Amino acid sequence: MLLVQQIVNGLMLGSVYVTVAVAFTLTISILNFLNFTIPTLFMVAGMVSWGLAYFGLPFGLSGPLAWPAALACGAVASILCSLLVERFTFRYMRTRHGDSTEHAIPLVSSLGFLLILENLIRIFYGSDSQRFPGPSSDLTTQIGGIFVRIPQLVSFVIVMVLILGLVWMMKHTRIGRGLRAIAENPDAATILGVEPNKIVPVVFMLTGLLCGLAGALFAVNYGEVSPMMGEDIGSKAIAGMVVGGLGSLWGAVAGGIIVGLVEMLTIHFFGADAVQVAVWGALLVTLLMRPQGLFGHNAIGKGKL
Amino acid sequence: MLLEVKDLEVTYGRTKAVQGVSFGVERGEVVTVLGANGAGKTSLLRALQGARKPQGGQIIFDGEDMTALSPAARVAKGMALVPEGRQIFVSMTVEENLLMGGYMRRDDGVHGDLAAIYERFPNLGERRHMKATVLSGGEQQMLALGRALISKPRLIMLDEPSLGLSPLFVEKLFDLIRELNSDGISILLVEQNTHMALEVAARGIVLELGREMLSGPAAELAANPSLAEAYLGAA
Amino acid sequence: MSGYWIGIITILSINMVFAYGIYLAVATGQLNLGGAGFQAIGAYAAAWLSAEMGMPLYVTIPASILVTALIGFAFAFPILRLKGVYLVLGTFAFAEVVVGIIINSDALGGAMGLPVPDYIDWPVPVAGAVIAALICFYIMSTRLGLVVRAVHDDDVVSDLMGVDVRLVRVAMFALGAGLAGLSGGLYAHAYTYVEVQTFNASLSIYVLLYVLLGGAQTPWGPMVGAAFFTLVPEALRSLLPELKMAVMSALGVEGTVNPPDESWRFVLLGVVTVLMMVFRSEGLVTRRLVERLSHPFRRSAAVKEAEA
Amino acid sequence: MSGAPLLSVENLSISFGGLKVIDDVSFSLEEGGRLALIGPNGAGKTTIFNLLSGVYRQDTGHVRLGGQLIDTAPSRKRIGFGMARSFQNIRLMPHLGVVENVMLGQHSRADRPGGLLTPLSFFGRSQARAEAEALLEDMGIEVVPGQDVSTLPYGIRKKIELVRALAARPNLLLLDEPAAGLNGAETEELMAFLDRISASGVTLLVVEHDMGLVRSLCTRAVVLNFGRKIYDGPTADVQRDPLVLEAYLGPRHSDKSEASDVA
Amino acid sequence: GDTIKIGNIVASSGFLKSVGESAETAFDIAVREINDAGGVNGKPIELIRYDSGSDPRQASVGARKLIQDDDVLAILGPFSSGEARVALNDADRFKVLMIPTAASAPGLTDESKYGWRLTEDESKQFGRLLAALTASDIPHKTAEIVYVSDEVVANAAGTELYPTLMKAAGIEVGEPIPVQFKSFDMSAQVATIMKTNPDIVAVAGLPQSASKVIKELRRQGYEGRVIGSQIFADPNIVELFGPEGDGTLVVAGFWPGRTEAATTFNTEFLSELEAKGIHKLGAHHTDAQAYDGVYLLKQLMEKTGVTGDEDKVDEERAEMAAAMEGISFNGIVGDDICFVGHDAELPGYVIEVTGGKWTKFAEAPADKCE
Ligand SMILES: Nc1ncnc2c1ncn2[C@@H]1O[C@H](COP(=O)(O)OP(=O)(O)OP(=O)(O)O)[C@@H](O)[C@H]1O
Ligand SMILES: Nc1ncnc2c1ncn2[C@@H]1O[C@H](COP(=O)(O)OP(=O)(O)OP(=O)(O)O)[C@@H](O)[C@H]1O
Ligand SMILES: [Mg+2]
Ligand SMILES: [Mg+2]
Repeated sequence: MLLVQQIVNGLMLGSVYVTVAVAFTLTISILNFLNFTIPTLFMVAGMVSWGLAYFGLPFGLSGPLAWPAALACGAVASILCSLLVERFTFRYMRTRHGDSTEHAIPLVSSLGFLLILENLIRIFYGSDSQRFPGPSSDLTTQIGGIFVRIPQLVSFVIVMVLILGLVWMMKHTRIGRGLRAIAENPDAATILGVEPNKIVPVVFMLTGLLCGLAGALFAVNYGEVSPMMGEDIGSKAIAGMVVGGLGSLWGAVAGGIIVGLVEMLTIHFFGADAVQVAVWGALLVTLLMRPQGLFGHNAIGKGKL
Repeated sequence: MLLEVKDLEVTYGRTKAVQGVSFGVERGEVVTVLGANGAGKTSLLRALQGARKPQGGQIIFDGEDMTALSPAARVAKGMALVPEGRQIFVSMTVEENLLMGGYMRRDDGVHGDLAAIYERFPNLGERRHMKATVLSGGEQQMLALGRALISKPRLIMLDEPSLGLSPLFVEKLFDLIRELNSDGISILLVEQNTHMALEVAARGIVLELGREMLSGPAAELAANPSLAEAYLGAA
Repeated sequence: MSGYWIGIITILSINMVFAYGIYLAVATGQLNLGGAGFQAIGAYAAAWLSAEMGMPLYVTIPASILVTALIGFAFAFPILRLKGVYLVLGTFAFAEVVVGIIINSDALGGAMGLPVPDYIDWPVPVAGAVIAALICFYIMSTRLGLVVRAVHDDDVVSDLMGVDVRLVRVAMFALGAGLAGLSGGLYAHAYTYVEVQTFNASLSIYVLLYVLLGGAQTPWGPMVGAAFFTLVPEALRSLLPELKMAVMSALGVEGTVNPPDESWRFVLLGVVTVLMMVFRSEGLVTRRLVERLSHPFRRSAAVKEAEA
Repeated sequence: MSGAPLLSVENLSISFGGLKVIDDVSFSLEEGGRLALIGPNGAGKTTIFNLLSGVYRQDTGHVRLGGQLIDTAPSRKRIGFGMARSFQNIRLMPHLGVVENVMLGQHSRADRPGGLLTPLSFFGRSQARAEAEALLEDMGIEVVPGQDVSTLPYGIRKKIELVRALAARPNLLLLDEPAAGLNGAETEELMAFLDRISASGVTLLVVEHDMGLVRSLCTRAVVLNFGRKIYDGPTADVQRDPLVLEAYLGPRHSDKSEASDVA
Repeated sequence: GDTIKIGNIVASSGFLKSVGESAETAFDIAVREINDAGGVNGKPIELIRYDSGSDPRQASVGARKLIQDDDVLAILGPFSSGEARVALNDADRFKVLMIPTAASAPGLTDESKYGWRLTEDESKQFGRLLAALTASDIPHKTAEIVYVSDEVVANAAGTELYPTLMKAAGIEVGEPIPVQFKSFDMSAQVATIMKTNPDIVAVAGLPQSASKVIKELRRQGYEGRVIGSQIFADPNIVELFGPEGDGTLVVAGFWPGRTEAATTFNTEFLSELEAKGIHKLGAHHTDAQAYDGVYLLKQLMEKTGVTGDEDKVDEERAEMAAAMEGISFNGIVGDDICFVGHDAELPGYVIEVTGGKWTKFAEAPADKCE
């Protein structure tokens, strides 16, 4: 019984990672861009929501609607920040020679943004954890003696719908193809009429939206936000993304859940101290056995000789 | 006049690749641009398509000043470029590459046009669902051509289109150029295969170190002895 | 000398050695995001030998290099099969596993950390930085350096040119790991205390940033990058209040101004970093820049000739 | 000729995903010879080069160089046997300078100027650099210090690739479309250059679509179609072969064949 | 000089920013009070501040700067144990008195000659809590321990102090259960606890970790008490834990109602923070200890008669450090405070969080030194 509960706990935790892992996968699979600001966007969404709910909302909103409205504002903040990141990072990235370290260039600026956003949040909201005033404890239900969190179920469904939409978009719309073209060869894409400045922000908006969604669900689920909330979730989501394989959104879903399960089962059998070694060790083993993750395909190459 | 270029200048840092070149392409005319390695032909075409911002001069297409417009606007107006070195998307399939050519098209005729391309280049048709990276050099060149054709251009700019094509396909290429031309499509052709280029073109321009050195009717240029010595070789 | 500058120079030197360690891997086109793991190994090797075995400095410091280089070598073989982002995250995972193991091992003090008996003052880290820089400059000026850069650009063609790509990558990775280990050894003795929390993921990220921001094309890059990230926040310590005064008076606010929040230093560091990358996405120091600075006359003459 | 050929290709085959790209191809090339490998687009010429240099591993068949079996040697070792190549899609190292790209070609040589750990540029110009610069000058390439190779005109880059292969001092040079991107006059210069190379004892195996170059440079041609050899013989007769005409050259060449033979 | 210079290493940026900043305010209040009352030995005190950014290496730089460049007589700070571990070595090397702010790692000053702490031992404080617990009618037969394993103080408390003391108090305890500092989901650990459903859950961790454990406990239907030592005894937990935190017992080293001075400090401290836009429900004991640290130095300076003159720095530093031996000190945290080893003996206040309030449940006087 306890083991069943732990597996359910793992699935629940995994579904938190999934949203962020999908956000990571989105930018890396479409744009070949490892966007390290994602955990920060997630944190911004959470902290801004808290700040608004705590210090007062705009438009004089209050009462029972206050916290959902605050969460919506948090998501908007995350989207805006994500667009700002696009404006100053991806736009200046040029995969000119397609060399092996070029995808790391925007990494630098995305870390610049991490510094900016993290410290701005500290300046305005401090560095402490904060209670999020949502109806947290009411949102748990018991199914056959097993505790299940409703927000996580809801979030999982939302993310699934979102992913279905994304997969369809990438396959069947010209935006999807245009984005892939930009990632591979911006120069040639431009010649064909693709306008990076118009369609790349779409990806960043989606990333911001996913992070906002994840941040909101985190706040409601755990009743707490903090300027550090992105750190653990960020690295675990990356682990999930890699286990799943970089090219595939479904891979990210599977990977996120696998990481959640590994984490919970490790805690159950060996204690929390072993989690770090177990999760990252599992990742290493996966990579060594399947260098492109479980469902991934290989990264963009230079073409044949 | 479909395309009119006035005093175009393209520089890279201190290198002046194109210096004050002016010419025009009439509707349904084939114009060829000749010149040695580094003469600035590629730079010229890239500036015309908007891939590189010119430092001076004017580009007028169909009576409209395009100098400040984006490449997308130019594609939408009917300009297409087959870039030097093919520049296909190796991570996409052949068909996806062709569809990229139709990126700016809003009509649903694209799939019909695909079939026409596959008919013309059977090598592509056979490999339509393969990743473009496995194509041979010549096949990639065909793909780049097909990609430009899919956009239904009114002016098509070809940067060394015969590069890597076998003699049979070079023939087919020039047939295609004639065919397009008879359909009223204007063509700006950069070619190292000077003989054939001058055969198909009505007029030609010769660039040297970014400047226009000679220009005139193709037949006249073909007969020009100094040109023959510099570009045609003895063959 | 000023105690403050001694302190800063110590930090800078250690960061520089660390950055060179990562640089050697990056120069072959392998992003190493496991820096913290290698530094931790070096630091703990030195700390443990010094604290538990009573080894003197001239044993612990070389040992920190050797142990880390060996582990780097053993790790490089399987991991360098990975490509691109998979490799980046593989090395990242390595660092997490290292930290996870250290925190669970009682012999290394676990979460408590290890105090280190022997203290070294600034000359040792500075010497370390100079040596690391010399090694890297020398390597990059030899045929090996040429090969390293070739492997970075195109491993398939390098292989066809007769370059043993795998060997070059493994060797540079291991040598780089050794330098990262050295930075750890220096850290352990300069701060006489190691705790595993220091070697966290953001450390790995930062040191990679030193290299990427400075530029991975030349050995000047890591030096400039490390200096940038170490010195800019320091410069802002005194500049920030002045900036705030200027902003306030520009806004027409009179009278005394509270000292600004120190976090603004890091906000500004972030802003400067982003702007740097906007203007120089290949890193602050590129090969062309170095060439232009070292042959100002030859180049301009050649350009004139070419233009004529 | 002293018996055994320099290069011999025996019953080589390879297929990708069920598609037979090279199908039982055999040919040989004697020391100092000049062989053209021609055929329509997608016939498998570049694939043969890739098999020779070890980028691909053949399904069946053997490759001998100077009598020695090389088809199981790793790709890295093959240039050391004296076989260097250029690439159809130019593959220069974008972050290396022009001279450095050429110096990379020296890497495989046992007698290369400068060992692995002797500095190439610490104290002025090294021997290795001087040698590379001389080679470039020979080819007529002017080097502007600090110029990015990727911004050079197509034709120049193609020539640098050739020089890089030469820097390995090969006895067998595999050239994949060396004249692509060169105009008539430039092609002639290239021919003269290759003539000299050949005269100095280097064996040439050339893939090229410029029939002018093929005819005047090479004495023999092997023609591939759909991965199979359809012709192996003197270049002079290639245009009379009906199979070749149909698959590769097209009707125009057959018309003009008599006239252009004079050239 | 015209002033007597004291160094102050603080964490005003980085992840300790919020806690570091409130300590800063406490230091400032004390210095202002002293200077308003005429300073020390006729001169005002000047606090020279250095931001460590929560980084141990910078704490060391700060120590060197303050000692070598600014000629301070003694140093208050750095803030955390990690920073103090490194900076204390510098203090010892340069023979300058250093009083870290909130570094409560066990044994931190054992090796140190010049480091002193105005901090009470965790095990002593937890023992006081257990005494109050066993004296009360709260059920406490069985207990489980949850501790943050990658945090120094919490790890020591959870693996050694808590089990030993609880067993000594006759409480049946299970194997301590680790959680990680950064994790946010405690459901697996709590599910294990719920299997035995103990009377008491003892938590060793900073407020943010304790909060997650408590919320998860309540979510899974736990109804017993949660207890903890000083580690998360922050008045703000009332808000952070929310209704789920009701009934939590902790020990604090400071009670604002203890004396009039304590109350005054608490009020002034809160209003000053409010002015800076920082919301706090009460002074943390480390804030009070920071405030007392300044007065402790004042007492030392008066006793040794230091002048703060540049050319006498070395002697005066030595005199001040020497004067710490056998000192007895009155402050807002307690009276007649003395030191065993280099750590102070302080009183403890067992706090219960009830009805959204921070209320005193029991108190214990400071132990006597020898
Ligand atoms: N991105 C660039 N940066 C700097 N210089 C450049 C760049 N692109 C081209 N150039 C320079 O501009 C000049 C013209 O080059 P361009 O490629 O236009 O010549 P081309 O006529 O197309 O030659 P080819 O026939 O060999 O393709 C050359 O000197 C070249 O080095
Ligand atoms: N890795 C591969 N996977 C699948 N098919 C391949 C692969 N490599 C080559 N091919 C196919 O094999 C055929 C021969 O290719 P190759 O590049 O050898 O042609 P080629 O004779 O060099 O032609 P060209 O003259 O156009 O360069 C092509 O049709 C190509 O699509
Ligand atoms: Mg060109
Ligand atoms: Mg080919």
